[in-house]
Amino acid sequence: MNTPLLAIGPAPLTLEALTRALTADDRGGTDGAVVTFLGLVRNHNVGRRVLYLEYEAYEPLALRTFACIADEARDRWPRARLALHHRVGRLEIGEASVAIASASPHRADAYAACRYAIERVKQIAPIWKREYFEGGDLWIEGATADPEDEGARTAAERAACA
Amino acid sequence: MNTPLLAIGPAPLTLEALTRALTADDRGGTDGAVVTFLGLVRNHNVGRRVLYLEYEAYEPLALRTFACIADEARDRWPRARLALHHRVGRLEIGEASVAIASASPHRADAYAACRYAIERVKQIAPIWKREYFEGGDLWIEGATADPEDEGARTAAERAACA
Amino acid sequence: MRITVRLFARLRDIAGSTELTRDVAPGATIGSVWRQLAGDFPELAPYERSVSSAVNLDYARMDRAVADGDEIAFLPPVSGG
Amino acid sequence: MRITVRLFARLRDIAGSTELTRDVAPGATIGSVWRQLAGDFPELAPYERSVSSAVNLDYARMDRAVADGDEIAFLPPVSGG
Repeated sequence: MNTPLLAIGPAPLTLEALTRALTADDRGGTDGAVVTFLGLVRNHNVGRRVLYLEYEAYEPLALRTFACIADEARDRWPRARLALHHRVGRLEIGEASVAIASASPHRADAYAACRYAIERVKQIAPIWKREYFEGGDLWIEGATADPEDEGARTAAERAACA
Repeated sequence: MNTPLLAIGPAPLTLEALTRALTADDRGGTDGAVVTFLGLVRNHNVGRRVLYLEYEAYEPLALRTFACIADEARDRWPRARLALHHRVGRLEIGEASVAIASASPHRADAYAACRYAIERVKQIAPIWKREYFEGGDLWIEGATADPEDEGARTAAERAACA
Repeated sequence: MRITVRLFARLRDIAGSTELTRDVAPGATIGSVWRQLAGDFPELAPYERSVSSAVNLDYARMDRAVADGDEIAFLPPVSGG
Repeated sequence: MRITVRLFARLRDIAGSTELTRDVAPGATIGSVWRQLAGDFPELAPYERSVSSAVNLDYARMDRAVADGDEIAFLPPVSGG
């Protein structure tokens, strides 16, 4: 089965599929480091007992946004490669909502690109979560999505320790 | 099968086993982030064409050193938990020599603890690689192992962006 | 000109539908489409300063002119990851 | 007193064995064991400044006294990961 590097959809996420997609690219054996990130659904959020989440996305724009994030990361860390999968639909506590993998000859770039990617997903990917908690539900609203906001991009680079 | 959090031995490493060992601990659903690191055997090293590596370890001291690294990380990032597996024996190009996973309620701690751990492994774990390259072989010798060297420990924290 | 408007998350809940069709005058911008929409659904008004927009799968600014057949999306602050 | 000395990686290659048994006098330290060993295997001498040592599975300094039955390990600079 051929796993795409960038994906969004309802299927459960696995690190194995993601890293396989990424390292299949590296027939030459130049990668020395693979860093992955999994975002999991937590059972608490700002004092609320969370029951489950529902993720919704503008899927075709989300995919384009992932490609834009991968391009940004390649500009900044040219030898690092990224894979990025996001899930939509109902997710239970402990399930993964997002999986990111980054491979590079050296670990510093792999860590940085992987961290940068999750920061950018949270800033600009057209994805929303609705939290169902004990006593109600609400849409979580974080950042105003603006890919051209240099301040946000720089903050993502800072988080990546770059 | 019960996977230990800390291990060293000849068996191939898989992220899935490592993260399962780690997240099995989290019955409460408090983890929001899992970060993993895989170190892979590269086909080149400082201009030499590498054929394969042989890893050797003082295994019981290596396991104690992993426990010490996990303690250090817990002191610094109390909510992050670590799993750390290192392989020994002959490793081919592209195979994983070390696998680390860190889980935490928030991603900053998970990234930092995971990065800190690999820096510390390279500084103080009693493990050696012998490189077999085109034209010969040699033992790679890096850092003098000294767990009490505060300068090295601080450098590892800096690399972890802490 | 006829355009399609797509709404997501809470904006969709407020408007009660994921997709609307709107007739707009020549010279219309994303901003004028938004204000027309906020006139129809006053609960949208508080999103004036935080909403993002996209045209035909590209993020776009509010002063961008719209063309016949465009798909305009209004996106509340995002919370992926 | 009788101790066991364990050697790894290139140190083992130089000495030609992973484990040696040594009789040492009372008052011996890890450092004196090392110097005795470097006398037997002169190629070890360049490691004087870079070698680490452990006693009974704990890292230890060169001035640490050794006791009967100790397992002393000499570790060249490490390269795990």
